[in-house]
Amino acid sequence: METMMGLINLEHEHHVFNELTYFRNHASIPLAGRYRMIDFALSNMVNSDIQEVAIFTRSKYRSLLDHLGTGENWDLDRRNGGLYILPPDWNDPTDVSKGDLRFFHNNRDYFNRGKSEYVLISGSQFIANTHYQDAFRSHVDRGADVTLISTMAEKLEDEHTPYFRIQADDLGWVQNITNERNNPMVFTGTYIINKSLLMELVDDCIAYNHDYFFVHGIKDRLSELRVQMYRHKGYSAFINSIESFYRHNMNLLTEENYLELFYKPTFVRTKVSNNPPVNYRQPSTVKQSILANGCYIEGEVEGSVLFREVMVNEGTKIKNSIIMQRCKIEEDVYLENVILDKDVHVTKGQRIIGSKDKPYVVAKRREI
Amino acid sequence: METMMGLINLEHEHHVFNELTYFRNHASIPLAGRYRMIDFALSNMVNSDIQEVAIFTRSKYRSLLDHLGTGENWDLDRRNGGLYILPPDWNDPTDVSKGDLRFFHNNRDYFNRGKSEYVLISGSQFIANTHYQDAFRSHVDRGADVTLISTMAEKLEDEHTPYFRIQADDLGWVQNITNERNNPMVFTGTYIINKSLLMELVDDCIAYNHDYFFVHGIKDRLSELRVQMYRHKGYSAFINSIESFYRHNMNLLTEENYLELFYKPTFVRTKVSNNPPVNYRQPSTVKQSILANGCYIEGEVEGSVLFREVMVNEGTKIKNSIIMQRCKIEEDVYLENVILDKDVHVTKGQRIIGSKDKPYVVAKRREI
Amino acid sequence: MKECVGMLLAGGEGKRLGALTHHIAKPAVPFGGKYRIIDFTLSNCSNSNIQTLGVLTQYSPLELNKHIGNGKPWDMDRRNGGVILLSPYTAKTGGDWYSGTADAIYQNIHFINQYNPKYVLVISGDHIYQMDYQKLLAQHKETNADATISVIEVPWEEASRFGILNTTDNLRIYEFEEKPAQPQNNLASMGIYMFTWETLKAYLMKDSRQKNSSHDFGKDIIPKMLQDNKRLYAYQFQGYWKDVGTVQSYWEANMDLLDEEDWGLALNNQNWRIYTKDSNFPPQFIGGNAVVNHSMVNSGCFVYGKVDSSVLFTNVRVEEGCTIKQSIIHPGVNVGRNSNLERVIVMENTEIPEGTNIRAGEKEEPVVINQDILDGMLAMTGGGK
Amino acid sequence: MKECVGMLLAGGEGKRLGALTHHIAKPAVPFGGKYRIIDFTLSNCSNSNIQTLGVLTQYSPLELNKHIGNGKPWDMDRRNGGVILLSPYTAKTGGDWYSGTADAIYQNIHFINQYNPKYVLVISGDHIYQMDYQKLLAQHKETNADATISVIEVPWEEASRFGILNTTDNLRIYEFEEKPAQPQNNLASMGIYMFTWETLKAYLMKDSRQKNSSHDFGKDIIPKMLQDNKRLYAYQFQGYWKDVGTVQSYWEANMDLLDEEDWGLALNNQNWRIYTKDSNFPPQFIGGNAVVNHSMVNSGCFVYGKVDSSVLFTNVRVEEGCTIKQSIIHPGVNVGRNSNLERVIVMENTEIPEGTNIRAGEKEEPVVINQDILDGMLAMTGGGK
Repeated sequence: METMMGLINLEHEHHVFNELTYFRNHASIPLAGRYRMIDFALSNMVNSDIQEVAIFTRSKYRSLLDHLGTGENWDLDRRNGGLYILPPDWNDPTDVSKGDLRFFHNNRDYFNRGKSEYVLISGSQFIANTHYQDAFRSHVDRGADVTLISTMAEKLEDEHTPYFRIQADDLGWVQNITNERNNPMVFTGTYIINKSLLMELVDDCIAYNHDYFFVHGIKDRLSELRVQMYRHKGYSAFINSIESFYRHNMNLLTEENYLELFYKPTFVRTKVSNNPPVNYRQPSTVKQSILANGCYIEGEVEGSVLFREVMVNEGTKIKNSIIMQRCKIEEDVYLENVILDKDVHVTKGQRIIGSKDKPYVVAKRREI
Repeated sequence: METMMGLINLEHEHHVFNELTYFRNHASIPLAGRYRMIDFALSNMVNSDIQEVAIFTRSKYRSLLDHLGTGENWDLDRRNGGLYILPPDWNDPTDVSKGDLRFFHNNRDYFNRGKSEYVLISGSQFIANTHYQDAFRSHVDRGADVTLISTMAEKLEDEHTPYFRIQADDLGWVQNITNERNNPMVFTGTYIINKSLLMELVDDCIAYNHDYFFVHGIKDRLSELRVQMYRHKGYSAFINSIESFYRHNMNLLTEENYLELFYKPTFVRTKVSNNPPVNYRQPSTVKQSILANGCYIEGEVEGSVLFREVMVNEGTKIKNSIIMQRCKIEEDVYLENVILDKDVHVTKGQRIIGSKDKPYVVAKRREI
Repeated sequence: MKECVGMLLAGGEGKRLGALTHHIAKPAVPFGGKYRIIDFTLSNCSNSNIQTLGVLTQYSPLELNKHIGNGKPWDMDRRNGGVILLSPYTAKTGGDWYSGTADAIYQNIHFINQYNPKYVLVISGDHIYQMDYQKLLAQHKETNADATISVIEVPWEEASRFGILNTTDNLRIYEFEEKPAQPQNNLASMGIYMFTWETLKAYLMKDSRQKNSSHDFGKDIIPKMLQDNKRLYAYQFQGYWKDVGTVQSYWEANMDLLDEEDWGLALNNQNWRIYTKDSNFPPQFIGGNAVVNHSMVNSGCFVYGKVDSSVLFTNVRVEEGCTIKQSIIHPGVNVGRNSNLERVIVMENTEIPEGTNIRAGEKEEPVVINQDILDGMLAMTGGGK
Repeated sequence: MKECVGMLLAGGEGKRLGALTHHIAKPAVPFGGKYRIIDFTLSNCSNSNIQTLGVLTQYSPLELNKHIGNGKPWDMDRRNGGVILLSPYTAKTGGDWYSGTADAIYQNIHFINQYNPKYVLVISGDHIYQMDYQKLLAQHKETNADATISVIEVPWEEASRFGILNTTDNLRIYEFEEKPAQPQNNLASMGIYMFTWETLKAYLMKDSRQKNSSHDFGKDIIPKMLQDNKRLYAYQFQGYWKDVGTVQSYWEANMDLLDEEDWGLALNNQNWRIYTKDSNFPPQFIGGNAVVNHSMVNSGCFVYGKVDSSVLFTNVRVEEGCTIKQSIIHPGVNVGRNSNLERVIVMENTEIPEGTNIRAGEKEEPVVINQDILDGMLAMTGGGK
């Protein structure tokens, strides 16, 4: 039986999250009430029957470790296989590799030990609920060296700018990988590659002193490789800035999008909490919002995303905002177009209004 | 119910392991056929009913991560509590702490989150099979601020040199902590401290720009603190050099010592393997040795420690040596006073004899 | 060795809960928007650091076994001990159900013995309360008791509905009266027993040989111990405790949660979490015209209508124009447009068609419906539309 | 949905194993120095990526349930599926044992249905072999079969002791003969069946209504399928396979391990590990005068005597002056000084006093002893000393 092993490579992902990444890397940013960015890549791998996943992460990975724990929530707490978080801890004095190639070089064991002959590699910024079984079958059937997962952007936004675009022929063979801004066929950063080829290309990149595996190992050698494209269909998003983060959270306040992202084909897995159901107190009014368990609502909430254990006191109104875990909003507060990171405490009577295009962001644990 | 939380602090431990620590830190050094140094500190904590353990580790911790996995072998794969491996991943721009205080400072969450009011702190070099319940009871009953675990060295060896010595009065109150070489009352590096005091002393050390918690926070402030001594009785060893490593492995070839270290009061926990029983082939002769599962023995073995999956071919003799996991010794080899690290391959006909005081060491994965 | 082993009697059939327990045991009945009744006792054990717990099931154990599984949600999947499911053993001659609460423990003596405990805690899985069993154990040790029974003060006028313990001033029990007509005391037994194992074992073995015994703790073991002048003490519990044995009390206990602070029961107490098997549903989605007041709503819900003083479990859908009042809606229920429910308990996965009206009067017992009952009602009234 | 669900029949009583199965089910009997018999089948499932496995126990299930636990050692503790223990359900009217292999599956139809599988693998827990069930499944799909039965070539002279499958050249089965006097073929059924679930379900339901059926796969289901001209195929297995049904064959299979390469069974195959619950004993200790030849010795042993062509399980102690030959020593046995054992199977925790001599002749069946048997023998002969 042919199988894949997984790799989530957080190196080389472009992002500008400011306040949200002071103390965590972008893969750990909370999303949609109870998830973290990485949950999507990880769940999609597990849903593709992948039983071992490695994560290359350079820094600020403490909250990632905390979130992923033993891997049990993704059924990756295995005796054989499972979850390998691989921060930089390198002690080979002969090592000359650079960029993400240092990760590949110093983690050869992971690839060699795994029984799978194929590797699914992804980043953390492509947000979708899917599996890659069909792409994998196509990869094997067509005898490709590499299969790139793409998606067709309905409307090109700023958030698409950093990603490569793909030109493929009618049979799906990739002709060109470019930065052409107007090509809506966007590379999701997810691809399938034969393991032996991967190891070979890694050696090659290191020998030529390269520092970015995908660019130098695959893009620059496109003519020598059999590269297929496989198109992802269905709801998806790229989140790589505060603006795209805010917009996509707001997009989920439509039931159609919400169902697409969270109910098809299966649930996105995340760390479970033990919070009680949302507690709506006498005078509360909540409209067009998503609320995670453990919230305690006395005031008004509209067009907003509330994470676990948010407390909204009487007389307070929250509009078009994202309020993360354990924020406490006291009485008679008005918040509009605001993002509060975890554990923010908003004192009585505050009034904060951000702009729709540039929401007002408050970093973790602040009191305002 | 009063409980302790655990901390294994690998910073500031003196050690000279040369070849054995090229690719791993000293806590991961294999010992006694199937264990690692850290198993003893960790098992002793679990046997003391400690349900959460943090490990401060600066570098070369990859094999430690691998060994500890989800913590399940120590029953530390918990939803609440469990095992926290805390490598340096520090992102506080205002941080001015140094030495092991950086670990304490950056991991305040671990201490604050835990429900226990007491912390058991240890290193990894004191090797014993014990529990600290009695010491804990004494700590609480006597109202001590700190209780230091000591052991009386029967014969002072080189390995005792780096450790502090303790002078206590008849009631166990510590009068002095010194470096006096001839005092056989050796501090094991293990101590119990009240959590709130710990956090206070940490702040103090940082304020005064100190870099070694035990020395500056406890030793230098002995006169201000109520410090008790509790004496560990029974078999124990300090392992902090190739020489002490070799000698203590050899000491275990006496059934009395072996039973003391591994059968009392309970088993030392370690990562389980799935190796079959040792396979003794027709002409094998094994005497006065310890062998772990998965070994395949055709030749002679005497006075040696064989780790898992060692293969000893026909015509070969191994004497007074330590052979680590998956070493393959071909035909007609003679080894005496040798330490082979993991995955060493000794080719046919080799003859290697080290000195009893300075065994010949071969680093991981070499072929000789 | 374990100091204290817990034995949780989860065999309750719960006949007085009617349709709610037709297919599942009482401890498995959903409760509080997210939980099952037994989660309260299991979480008490976990929070009290009772690390070894035998759960005795018999009536419809499948759902319960699946729910408890290896005990992971309660952090009780231990290498040694943890939670262990004990079904009645099917012997060669065909199996038999436990004939009483004491018999259930008696038949599992070998299970308890293997941990060689000093104390055994016997509890049942069908009460709602939050209690630290370590405090009970501490008193048990302090008084050097043979058995300690947890009690709660009940209003004098209700005392005759309970098993009442008559005690001396220092709480030593001298008499146990089951539903006394003229109660001398208002300390009711909560069905929570701490025993010294050596003593209990002897009494269980003796009792098992008594042909005319009903093998019940309250009716046989405790009276016999009192008769022998053993050291029995009452432990006074302060807090919320409710036996959800009838539809009315089940409904009330759920409603009590909506004002939990008033009752001393706290689902959001970080230091005494109630754990359950997590369904992993996404956060709840509240639509643009929804009005949710004085209610608990769990993850996976989509609410477009009006919800007032109600408890909505996982994955409930309330369409536009609906009014749900003082009702309890179990997981997976869809409530079609313009329906009105008042004082209704809707069982799992029921599909309520558009325009359905069901209500129980203020003085009546709340109505329990499931798909079969609903279909029957609709057939009689000519359907929901 | 799961593509293939496994059902492991672990109810075997193993009567012909004598004392070895007095207190435990056959699949739980220790085997190979470290394992229990069922570990081979469980490991096959784990290695074959059969992620959902129902284990049907009945006879003395306690030891087996404890051994399997939540399935962690086999990496089968999954959130959805994994290994699930299925004991006969004790109904209100009193439970009953499964009346045959097919009945056991029939009574668990609801269990299988909840995974909605396309295929069901039926295996039993009392054979020693290493097999990739995915290959069996691949052939089953390729031939579009209703059932595929795994077979092994046996020597012609032994064929009449087995269930023999007569097939056409392309391995389609046209006849099944139980222990034929005049075998037409030497392909013996290994008791390993891959079924298309839809088909099997229909046959199980039909069979359950047959009053005169013995509800057995070999005797009822397979013959009926053949009679209906269903697509039944044989899958030819190459490798070691042994039914350890008698003391002699149990002993032989253990001895076979000592020359495992010759038999195609490989305990040290990194790609096909046999997993078991780990005892966590320290490494074995071999004393200064010990001689260990041609043997397997497990962790926790202390050996001071002579061990030849034997299998020593965990925590066995062999004192000075002993000779253990062609014997199998189960966990926790102490062999006192100057004892001699030859062709002996010593059961768990037996204390053998100094100077004990026990041997079975080369042509005799190996002797099985446990503490009771030994005490009896010693009483007769006047003790070991």
